[in-house]
Amino acid sequence: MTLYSAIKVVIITEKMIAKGICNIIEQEGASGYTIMAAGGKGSHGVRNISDRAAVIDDFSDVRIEVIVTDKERAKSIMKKVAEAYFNEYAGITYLDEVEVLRLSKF
Amino acid sequence: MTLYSAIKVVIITEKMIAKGICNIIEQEGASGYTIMAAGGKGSHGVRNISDRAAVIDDFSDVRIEVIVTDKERAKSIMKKVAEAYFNEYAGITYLDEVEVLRLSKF
Amino acid sequence: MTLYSAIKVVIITEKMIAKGICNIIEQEGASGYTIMAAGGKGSHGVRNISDRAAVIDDFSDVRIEVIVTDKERAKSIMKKVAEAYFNEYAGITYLDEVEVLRLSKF
Amino acid sequence: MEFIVDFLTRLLMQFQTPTLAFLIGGMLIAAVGSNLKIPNAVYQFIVFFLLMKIGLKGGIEIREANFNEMFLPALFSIIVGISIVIAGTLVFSLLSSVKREDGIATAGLFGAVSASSLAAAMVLLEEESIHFEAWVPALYPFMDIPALILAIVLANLHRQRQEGSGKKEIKVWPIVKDSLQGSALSALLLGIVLGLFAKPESILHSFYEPMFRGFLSVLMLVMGMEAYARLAELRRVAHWFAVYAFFAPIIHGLFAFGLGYLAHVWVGFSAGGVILFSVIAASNSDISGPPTLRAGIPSANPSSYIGSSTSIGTPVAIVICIPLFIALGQQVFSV
Amino acid sequence: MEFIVDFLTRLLMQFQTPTLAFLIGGMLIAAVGSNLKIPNAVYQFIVFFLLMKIGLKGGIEIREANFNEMFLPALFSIIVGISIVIAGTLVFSLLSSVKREDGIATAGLFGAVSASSLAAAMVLLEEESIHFEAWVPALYPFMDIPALILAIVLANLHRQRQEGSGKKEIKVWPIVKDSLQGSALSALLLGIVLGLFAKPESILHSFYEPMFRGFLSVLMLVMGMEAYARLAELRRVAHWFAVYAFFAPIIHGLFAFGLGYLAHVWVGFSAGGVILFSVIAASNSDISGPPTLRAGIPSANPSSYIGSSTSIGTPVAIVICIPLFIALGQQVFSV
Amino acid sequence: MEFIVDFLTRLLMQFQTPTLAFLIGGMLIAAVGSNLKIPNAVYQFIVFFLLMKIGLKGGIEIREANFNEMFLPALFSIIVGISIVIAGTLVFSLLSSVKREDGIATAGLFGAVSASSLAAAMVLLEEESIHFEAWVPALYPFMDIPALILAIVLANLHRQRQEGSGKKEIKVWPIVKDSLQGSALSALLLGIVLGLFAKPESILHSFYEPMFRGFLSVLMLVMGMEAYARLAELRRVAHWFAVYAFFAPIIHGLFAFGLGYLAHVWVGFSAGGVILFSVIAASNSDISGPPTLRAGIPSANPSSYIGSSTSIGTPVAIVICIPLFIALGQQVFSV
Ligand SMILES: Nc1ncnc2c1ncn2[C@@H]1O[C@H](COP(=O)(O)O)[C@@H](O)[C@H]1O
Ligand SMILES: Nc1ncnc2c1ncn2[C@@H]1O[C@H](COP(=O)(O)O)[C@@H](O)[C@H]1O
Ligand SMILES: Nc1ncnc2c1ncn2[C@@H]1O[C@H](COP(=O)(O)O)[C@@H](O)[C@H]1O
Ligand code: NA
Ligand code: NA
Ligand code: NA
Repeated sequence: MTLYSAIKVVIITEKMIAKGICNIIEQEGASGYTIMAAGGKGSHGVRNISDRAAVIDDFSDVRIEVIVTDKERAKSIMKKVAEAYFNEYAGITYLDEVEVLRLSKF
Repeated sequence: MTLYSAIKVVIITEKMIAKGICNIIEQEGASGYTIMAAGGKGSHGVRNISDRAAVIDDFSDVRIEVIVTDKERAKSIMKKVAEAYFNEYAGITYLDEVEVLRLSKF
Repeated sequence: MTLYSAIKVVIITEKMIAKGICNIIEQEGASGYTIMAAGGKGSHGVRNISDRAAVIDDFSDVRIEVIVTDKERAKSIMKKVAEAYFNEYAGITYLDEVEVLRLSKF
Repeated sequence: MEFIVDFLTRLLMQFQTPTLAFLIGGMLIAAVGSNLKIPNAVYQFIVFFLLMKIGLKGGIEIREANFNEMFLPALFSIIVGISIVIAGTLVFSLLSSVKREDGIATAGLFGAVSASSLAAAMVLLEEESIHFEAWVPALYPFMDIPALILAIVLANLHRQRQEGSGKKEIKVWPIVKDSLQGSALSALLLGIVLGLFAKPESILHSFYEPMFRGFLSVLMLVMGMEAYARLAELRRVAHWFAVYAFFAPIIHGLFAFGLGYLAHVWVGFSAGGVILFSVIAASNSDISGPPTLRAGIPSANPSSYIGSSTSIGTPVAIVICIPLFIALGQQVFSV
Repeated sequence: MEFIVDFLTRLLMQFQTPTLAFLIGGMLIAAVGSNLKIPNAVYQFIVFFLLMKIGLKGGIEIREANFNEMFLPALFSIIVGISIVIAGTLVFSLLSSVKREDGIATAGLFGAVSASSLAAAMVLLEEESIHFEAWVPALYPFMDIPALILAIVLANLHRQRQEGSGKKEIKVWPIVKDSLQGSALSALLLGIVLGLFAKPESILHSFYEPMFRGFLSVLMLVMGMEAYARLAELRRVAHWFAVYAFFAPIIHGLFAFGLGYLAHVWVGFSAGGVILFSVIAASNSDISGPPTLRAGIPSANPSSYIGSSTSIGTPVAIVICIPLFIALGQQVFSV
Repeated sequence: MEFIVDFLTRLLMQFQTPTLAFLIGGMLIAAVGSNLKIPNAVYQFIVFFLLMKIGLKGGIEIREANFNEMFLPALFSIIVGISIVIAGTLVFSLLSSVKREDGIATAGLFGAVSASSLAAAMVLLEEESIHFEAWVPALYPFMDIPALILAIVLANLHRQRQEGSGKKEIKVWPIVKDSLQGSALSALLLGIVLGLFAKPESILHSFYEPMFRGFLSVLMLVMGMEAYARLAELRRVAHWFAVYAFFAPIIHGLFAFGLGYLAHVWVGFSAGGVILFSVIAASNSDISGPPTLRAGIPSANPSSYIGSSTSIGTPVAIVICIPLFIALGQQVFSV
């Protein structure tokens, strides 16, 4: 069994713009992505994670994780997302080196 | 305070087979695992993450994360899971090096 | 576009003490944190992640992720959290090196 | 001719019943891209609620039912469930563009039964004041389980043949168990058991009955929204699935209507019973069936059977088949 | 003087109506730090339920409404929505401590409409047995959409001016679509359509009407809890927002009352209609408006408009404006 | 002898009431491994709903209650809560295999009160047409809070003794606050306050009362399912917890029955009140108690107290104690 090195990009941002970010990810040619519900705190204040009634639901966070095979593509995703959204919407992004099984999936 | 290096295995797959995967993880002797609800897109299409009514609930994703102390065990988990499920079910798996506190926990 | 190396601390623990842990994180001067709902298994038994009625809701897990710029601060967060809670509450913590965009955010 | 005019008038009128109107409304609202959502938790509770009500009521009336009456319809249910799967498997096997497992799984889903179609038919029958035996909904598992079992067994046999592997025994009991443990069927069965052995009349009358139609309207909305949402999935698979999903409910229902008619003549199965039985046959499982099939036939592509069932099969069963079989029943039995 | 005494007595009495009492109870319970929570899924369902009921009822009655009657109030709704945004934008532009976009967005939210205030007003009018035309709630979009569009257009014009960039055309249709697709408005409109073209009377009477007040009490509890919870957010922005949020609903409502009075004189708009119209104007959007504005005016700080609307605007609209306009209406129209 | 036959007949009959039947049905369905689930959001709403109804009704009737009547039962509630914790702590301290903190926490949980048992008892009393003072449910906090406080204080004292550390003052107020802020108690108290100071009669009659029994049936189903699900947890701890959990509710209830009898003789506490008071004592906290104890006695193993309470304590309180105390009450007071 061989493992191949790959890059994981993580984007934590407002749920409201998740769709737009996924579009960027697809345009950049990633083979897929994973989304999770999140909450948290940052420079734009606190975001809800509880299942308590929130009059405004769209203002919680999501954590999107994308695995790509080369770092340039990873950086390009991060850059495009930051340019498109992070002046006006809350969000952070980072990357991490990982080792994947089944390279053909990515 | 000392940190010890360890390996984190991540498996993103269909909720429906989460139980079987956890069994494999336990059989491989991991001390525990963490599961989170997820959605996403991959070669098997889009999976729901919203809390909107979905007639078929079991078809969303989960993200399972397991920390083990040595890489061989990590690889063995990944291999067994992939062999048992990934021909027929959607899923990806990768590993990452991390540093843990309290080695005895893993 | 430049990426800066940073440290990601992950804490997986009981939902009930999430608030206290976030306080520690803020006291240690982190710029933010992200929380996700989780379930799992460890030395303290199984924790629910399903949305099935659970008479005791507070006993599920959360996964808290904090990005800081230097490793000493990361270790200090891990240490304080472990000392304050991990004798009596379920929980694990680990760190990982990542590369972030926009260093000023952290 | 008159029948057709009558049917079309009836169809138009029934589109105005809350049941069908909400289903169509759901499709509409999804088609225009609305963000309206019914929370998953509420949907799951509504499914439980409706099946519990059907079960409680059925259980209470089974207490005094004549078991002889029920025997033939139950047997016919098994026959219908099995026939649908065999027929569907044959049909799909003629289409070389369809992977064999996908065809079998789809046939299995159409042999199985939908709780939402069942509830909708019950309400529409009540609105037309057509009586049916309260135990008719209890035929559900007699059709549902054999269909799912047969589909899974056929798919596994096919696979073994292909892989040329030695015959492994296929275990039937786990599939039965899996079906019975599904959330829809266990709510129905629990309701029946409570209706049989407890005295739930008070809450049936104060809670489950008064809110039945209201919750059904919400369920219909969800079914409509899902039907539209899953069209995308359907588009990714061979269009034969769409063709099958459109005609199968009608044909299955007519076949069941025929058998039901025999039961009417032989053991006095009521007109309403025949109609409801036909709708059960026309319906296809939307809640419990898909996971059971995903587990039992993992090599089948879920998009094929879920897309065809949710997007076409269920709307056809509810919007076309229910009015059709009511009209047919009124014609045949003059009720 | 007598009017003031009358108003205060009425206010005190109305605090005891379930509607207001639950709102205040919600604030109270949040203030003492209770862990009580109404699950988000239930809240979302309740909002759907209330708007569906209002829509169904409205749709059924619009069937026989005289469209001429509705024309003027609809026109006035547009005028009120637009006037509020222009006035608010001007007011905030005088305050140098307030970022221009924040002011515009806040004005937009107060020009838009709140489903919860609307439902509360309807129940309180019914309790006072003051009749209103069932189509009045259908004025909602006529005020809501123009206000949101205007705010987004103004903010974008402001931005283009600032950036000195060449004039980019601002597309209005996507904003209209976005508003109509919002969960609140689409539930209301779907209800109206079903009321108009289907026959939902049976479920309206068996489900949507009997549970309306009960679910409204739960919604009021949520609104009260949220009002308190968001005070923290409000504290982080200029206190001018709080001042605006307190007075704007009253002024907007009075302005609408004036226009409504004209419609009363000219086309016989009912007393209850005038009161309800005033409350619609006094209300500010709490569900669909904020996401629409966040998307349309991303540079505005959401804390400014959400804090002022949820924490002050909505409570003022419900607790002060509803009793005030009922009292005023009773004085003016002697109902 | 006759009493025993009478009791067994009554028990058998009460198993058929929806309340008990659904509890047992829930256990059954969990035991057969069904995938049926009641969503957590619905469960949380139901708990809120039931306690709000009990509170509203209680609050309305307390308006005209004689406070002297309530004083003695309230005092007895405190005494019962404290006695249960002391007795339980002593019992467990005799068992060397049980960690001291685990014993104290378990005793604390059994001293505290369960909303679901309370609601079930109220419905069963109504079904037997046994009247009770509407303020009796308001005794809940008088028993619940002292029990939790005492358990936490005892555990902390024990710890300080063990660690030989200097006496740190244990703060009682935070524990009281924590209890009152719990979701169950705050729903009850909010209901009482609204019942006292507002006029919620209309929604009580149109919403909270008609749906009370129905929602209770769903809650009972959940409690039954949880009872079975948590047996696994119970198996991981000393079997003494199971023994305690079986007998404690009965003994606690009988003790309270005795005190209630005194109140009957001295201040005319009603027969129904005595029975309900006994059930409150027999019950053990399932919703708010566990998190409070987890926070207050972190060194205790939650499996010990949660397993014994949810899996055994609550079913015993509902299935055995309610019919037992009703039978006893009918015998003693000839109602
Ligand atoms: N230092 C951090 N570590 C982890 N997550 C963060 C951090 N800073 C911000 N976040 C997450 O990113 C979201 C947006 O951040 P911000 O734009 O700073 O408000 C927050 O709601 C958090 O979920
Ligand atoms: N490149 C990727 N990056 C992150 N997540 C992925 C990626 N590809 C697939 N996934 C996740 O893995 C699940 C199964 O993938 P697949 O088997 O390709 O359908 C998807 O639903 C995604 O949640
Ligand atoms: N080896 C592991 N890998 C991943 N997650 C773990 C592991 N061990 C424990 N956990 C998580 O940490 C929580 C607390 O662990 P514990 O204190 O061991 O019960 C568990 O509920 C799991 O969610
Ligand atoms: Na069928
Ligand atoms: Na307005
Ligand atoms: Na007790």
